[in-house]
Amino acid sequence: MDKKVLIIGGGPAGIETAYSLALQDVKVVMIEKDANVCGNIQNWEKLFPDFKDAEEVRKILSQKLNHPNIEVITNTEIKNLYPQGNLWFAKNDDERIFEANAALLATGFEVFDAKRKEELGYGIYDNVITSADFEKMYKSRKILTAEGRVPQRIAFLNCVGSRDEKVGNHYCSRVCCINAVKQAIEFKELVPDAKAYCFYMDMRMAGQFYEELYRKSQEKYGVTYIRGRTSEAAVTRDNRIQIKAEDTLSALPMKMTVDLLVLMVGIEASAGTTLLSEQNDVLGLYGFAKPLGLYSEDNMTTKPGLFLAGTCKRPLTLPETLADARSAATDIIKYLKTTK
Amino acid sequence: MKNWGFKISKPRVLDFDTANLDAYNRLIEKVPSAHRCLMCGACTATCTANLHTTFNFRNCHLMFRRGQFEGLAEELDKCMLCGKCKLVCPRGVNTRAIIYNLRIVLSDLNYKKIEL
Amino acid sequence: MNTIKKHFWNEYQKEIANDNYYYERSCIRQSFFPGSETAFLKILRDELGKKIIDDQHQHTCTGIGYHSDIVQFDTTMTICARLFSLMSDNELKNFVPSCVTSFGVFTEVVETWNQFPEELEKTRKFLREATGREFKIPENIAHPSDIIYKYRKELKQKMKYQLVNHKTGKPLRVVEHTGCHYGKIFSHHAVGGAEFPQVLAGMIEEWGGEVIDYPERRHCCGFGFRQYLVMANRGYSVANTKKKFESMEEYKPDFVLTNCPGCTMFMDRWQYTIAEMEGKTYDDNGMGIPVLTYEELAGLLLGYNPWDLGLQVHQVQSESLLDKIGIAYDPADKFIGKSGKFIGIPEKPEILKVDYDG
Amino acid sequence: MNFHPFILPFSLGAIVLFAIIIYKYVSWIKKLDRKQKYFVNKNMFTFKTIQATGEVIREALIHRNIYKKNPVLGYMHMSLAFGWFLLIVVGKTESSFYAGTFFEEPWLAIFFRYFAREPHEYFMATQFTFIMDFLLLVVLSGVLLAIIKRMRSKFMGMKKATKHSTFDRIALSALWWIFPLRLLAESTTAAITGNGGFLTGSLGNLMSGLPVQALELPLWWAYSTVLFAFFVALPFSRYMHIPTEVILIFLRKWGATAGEQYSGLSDIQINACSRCGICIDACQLNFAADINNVQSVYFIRDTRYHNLTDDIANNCLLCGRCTEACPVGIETTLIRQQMRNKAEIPGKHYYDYADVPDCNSKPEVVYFAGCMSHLTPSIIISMKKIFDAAGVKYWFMDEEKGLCCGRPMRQQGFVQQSKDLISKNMRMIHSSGAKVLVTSCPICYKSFRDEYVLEIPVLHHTEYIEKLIDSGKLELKNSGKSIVYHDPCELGRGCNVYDAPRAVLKEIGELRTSELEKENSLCCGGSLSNSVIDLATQTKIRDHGLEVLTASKPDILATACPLCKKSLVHGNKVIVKDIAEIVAVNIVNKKQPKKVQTAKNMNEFEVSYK
Repeated sequence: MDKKVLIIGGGPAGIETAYSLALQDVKVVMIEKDANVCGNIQNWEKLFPDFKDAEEVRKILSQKLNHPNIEVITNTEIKNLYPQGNLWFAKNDDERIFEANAALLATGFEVFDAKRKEELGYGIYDNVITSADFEKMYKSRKILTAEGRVPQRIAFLNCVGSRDEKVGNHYCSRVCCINAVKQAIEFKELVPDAKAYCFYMDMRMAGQFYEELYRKSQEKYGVTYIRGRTSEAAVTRDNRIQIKAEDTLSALPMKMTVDLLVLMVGIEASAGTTLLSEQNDVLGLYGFAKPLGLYSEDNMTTKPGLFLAGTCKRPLTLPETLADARSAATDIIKYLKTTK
Repeated sequence: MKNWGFKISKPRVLDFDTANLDAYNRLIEKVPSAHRCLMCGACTATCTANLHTTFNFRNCHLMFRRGQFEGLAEELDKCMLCGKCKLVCPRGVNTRAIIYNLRIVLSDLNYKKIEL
Repeated sequence: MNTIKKHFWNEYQKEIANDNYYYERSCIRQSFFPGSETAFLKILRDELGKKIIDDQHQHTCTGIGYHSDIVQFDTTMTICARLFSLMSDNELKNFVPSCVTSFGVFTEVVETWNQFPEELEKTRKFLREATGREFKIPENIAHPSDIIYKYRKELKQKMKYQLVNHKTGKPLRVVEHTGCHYGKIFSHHAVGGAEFPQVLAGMIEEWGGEVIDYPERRHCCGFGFRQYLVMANRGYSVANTKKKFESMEEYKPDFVLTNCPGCTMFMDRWQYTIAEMEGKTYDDNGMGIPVLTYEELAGLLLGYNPWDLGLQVHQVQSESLLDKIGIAYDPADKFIGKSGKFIGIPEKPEILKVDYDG
Repeated sequence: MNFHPFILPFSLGAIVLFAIIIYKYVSWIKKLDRKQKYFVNKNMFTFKTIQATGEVIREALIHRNIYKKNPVLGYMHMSLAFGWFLLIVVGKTESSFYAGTFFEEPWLAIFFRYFAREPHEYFMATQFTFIMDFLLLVVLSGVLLAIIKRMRSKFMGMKKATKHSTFDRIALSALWWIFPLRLLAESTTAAITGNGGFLTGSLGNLMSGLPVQALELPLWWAYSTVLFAFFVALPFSRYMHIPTEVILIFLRKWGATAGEQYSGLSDIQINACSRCGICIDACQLNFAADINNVQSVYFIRDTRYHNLTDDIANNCLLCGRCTEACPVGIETTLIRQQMRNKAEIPGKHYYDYADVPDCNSKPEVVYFAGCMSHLTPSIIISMKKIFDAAGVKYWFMDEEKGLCCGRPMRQQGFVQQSKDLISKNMRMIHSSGAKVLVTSCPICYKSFRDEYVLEIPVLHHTEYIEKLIDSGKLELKNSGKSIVYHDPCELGRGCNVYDAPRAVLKEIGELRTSELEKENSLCCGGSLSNSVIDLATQTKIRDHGLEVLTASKPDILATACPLCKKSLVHGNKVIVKDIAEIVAVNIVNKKQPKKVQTAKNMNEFEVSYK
């Protein structure tokens, strides 16, 4: 097919769509703002719920980009995306213009900036980290406090930046609960004698094997789950973190001093997602892009030729993102075939 | 009155058929956001009064919602209305207004005698 | 009762011996409801023409002590064994314990021996060492209510009255309460099992009444052994009775029918306690709901004199019920004993209303 | 005797009016609380009374304050009030000259032209006629403006005009008719008798074609009747503010202020409200959240007519913008606090559970972070850094076991609870023996200043930091960042601290101004005092405020209140920092060893506060 598609964002969604399109003889230009492709999973070491090496997934995804129909342009951040006639144009800061028959937003998500929840002390206390920081630490298989000690007690706080009207995010980020279970297990494998606690509002274990992993974390690893939202963290004399929550099931306020506090940061729309959606009138709630419909039109937008894939629409897990990307490819091909 | 040496034990069951569940509607009229509470306990966790005594706002709210008023007014007296709880609520519930209005509704319900 | 329930309880049937019973009396019934056991013997012998031995050598089964954690099970088994040996002395095989607690204890003991033969041997040894006696395990253990249930149709033929309001012609509304130890320990030893005990319901329905199915029907009467016996727990005991009565109140039962000494006792007497403590009764007239044993009921319908059946020693007076059924009685005879002497009038309660002036 | 029955309605109305006013004056003064009475007695026979008289002339007659805020509105008020006042004074003088005695019939001045039918030869008759006509013209111009204002309030530069009650309508309609009727009545008489001036005489000439003989009496009757209607409606309408404002000005000059309980002064203040509606325009609930039935004017009206609802009493941010804007100077927020929640139990100790620690060390400074600051730990950490850098020995009073300052309870109307907390906190503060109390929370600060009886001065941390800079204990570097400062309500309007935070910010960055500053600054929306509005409304108020504050696109939005910080941060629009935080990262390390403060230094410190 003599058609070209512009894919903005070189994360899993972008790569998977690009490859699916390339297989159908569509020319693809994939533009990534960073130096490397693969997006957020670059920061992840292992994936839930099967502890697969993220590296493996990255390798598979990167290889897909070797397809001759795919052109990858990195270090280029698109600031302007607009249609003209039947064509789509994208511009970066240097006024470099890309042109194609259709465009796909695969601009993905950013993790919530935990500094906005000041009461939890991220960026203020040394021993408060985010789930993303944990993942980086885990690459070296060393989870240590700022002082270099092995934590004897660690707490994971769920719903940081998700389900929180105060920061304007009413939605559930879907991935943090199971991620906390995964990280708690990883930690317990490294430090079997330590205590791991997980504070939750609801444990949402809706994916396949999630419930099993949750159960395993309790049964095999002795992770303790406490139903209560932590609302305050303070530092102690020895630089540990004292957190306050209510153990709602015993209806008692509680406090706990931990060596390391991990904030399970939620998913937020990336700046690029919000910017480009707004330019094209497809901005939905919370800065995410808005698909045409929830069912068969989930990859389309009100703009003909503009498609969406992955977490630029809403929080999704990695398998969901990849499936969504392939479904976007189908819609794009259908569009390319019916338009001149 | 005879001294029986014992009293009929109060049932500990939450009886939704006989409990006064309507009083909660009066609170909702004043503070519609109370509906949104998901009982996460963040309010109780941050409570200033909890530095000195056990005061569980979430549980007070829940007990009121369930029509269990006994001892509630005395419990609510522990609150200093400082409003920290309102700031940490993830559901944007006006916790402070709940306490303030609970005091009024409870005193209307005669669970608290006003001595003057 | 709907068909599903009916189908369900029919799975729970038990074998009830036809004749030649050994009667084991209850410890407490003879003082609390003295007419009941006599009436039972009379019904069996006179109305049904059965043989039943009322042995003067018998004794407790230890039930109250056992369920209050005072008597050990080994002791209980040995004492029950002695009762069985008494039965054997009379060359009988069908054991009939008057009390539901005893029924539970005997069933449990026999079941234990079936499951653990070494326990049986141990018990034989204990009994032998203590008394030099030997015993046989009864072939059939049936509660007297089982026997009345079995012959409910035959008795109906002889009855003068029916469980019908003789003025309106409508069936009387009856709460039945089977003792917990009748069916809840071994449901296959109960007619209708634990969930749908049919033993009393069957009598009521056969004799013209209507059984009330209310939410707390299966709830304990409140006795609970140590719950009542230890005063610190007594509030809990009465609270359970209160719960039951609160639940049945709106059905406006005409009376309560029971088969267990404790249940009869507590459902009757706690009504007085609740009335005196809280000023509350569960009928419309402030007199309480009469509580009858199945023997008393059978006797009444057969036309026995209510005062011979001992209804005057109940806390809740039953004249209103007698009037409903249309049973003739002489109020003047109420407190005249069997010997013809005046037996005295009980003290009048402050709140619960009664027919007499004490 | 100059008499005609048409003077009767006027005379009756005047008698009723004066009787009611005197009755009200007496009952209000009786109801003043002890403190207010003390000030009245103390200052009644001082120079302050003369000052107050001057103010009465400036405010009640000339309406200088309204004039300053809105010249057209000011002129309208002045022409009506001062014009009418002069009409009475000059008219009385004229009628006295005419009658030849000061004790002529009291109504003569009012209906003078009717009775003085022939062009009499009294002292300066022509001049008087001219002046009276001129004054009438001035008043009529005011009436015209008032009518235009009612029809089109935007014309007067006001976005919202107050909605009126029945008495208001009667009084208002009467007021509109008084002077046109007087003009017509005098003109008809002038047409008949020729006693008119340049206005009435000219109009009389124009009317010569009409049956003036038949019109004359009905017009005088109508004039008298509308006067009656106005006088009788006045005490029950918003025009009661005219006689009440006078007494309020005197009381205020004598030093009386609204206390914690509703008193005679509160009565006077709510009666002094003219319902001009300026407070509606000042209210953020109105212009940022479109709630326009709860503002002070409605609150005061409902309080006055005893139909105040909880929803109105509680639906207020207590930001104080309306108090600042009120031309009459009514203490709107304080009265609102007085009217909130009456269900309290005097004499009960609510917080007996509180096990407050005494101070064991001997600090120079007591630091009270405040409840909210515990949710902004960065402020606390910054303050600790600042204390350490300045070498100040401090005691962090509410680090472990703090109590609320008591102000939130007070704002909600629970005075007794508030007092209980105050006494406990005071004990703690005094146990330290420190020389100064520093707090990070403006709400606490306001409480410490106004409701506590402290033996030591209290400073907000911005003021304290300024002192540290001035005394050379703290050296800061300029970060070069552009900063806009948001005035917290309680610190700015509440405590008049506007300059210290700005002085500090000038040291560490480029301070930019925003459209609404200082007295006019906006509430961040995070106010605790409003227990009615929900988060969505607060968000609207916050977002509107952020819009104004970040118009100049500063690097940092600075504030000095944990609550404001929390509220503004959640807007996620700009970097929001407390001043303490910005200061803490810009401290120049002097590398001097921490030295213990000498007594001499402390004394200097003390002097500079007092």
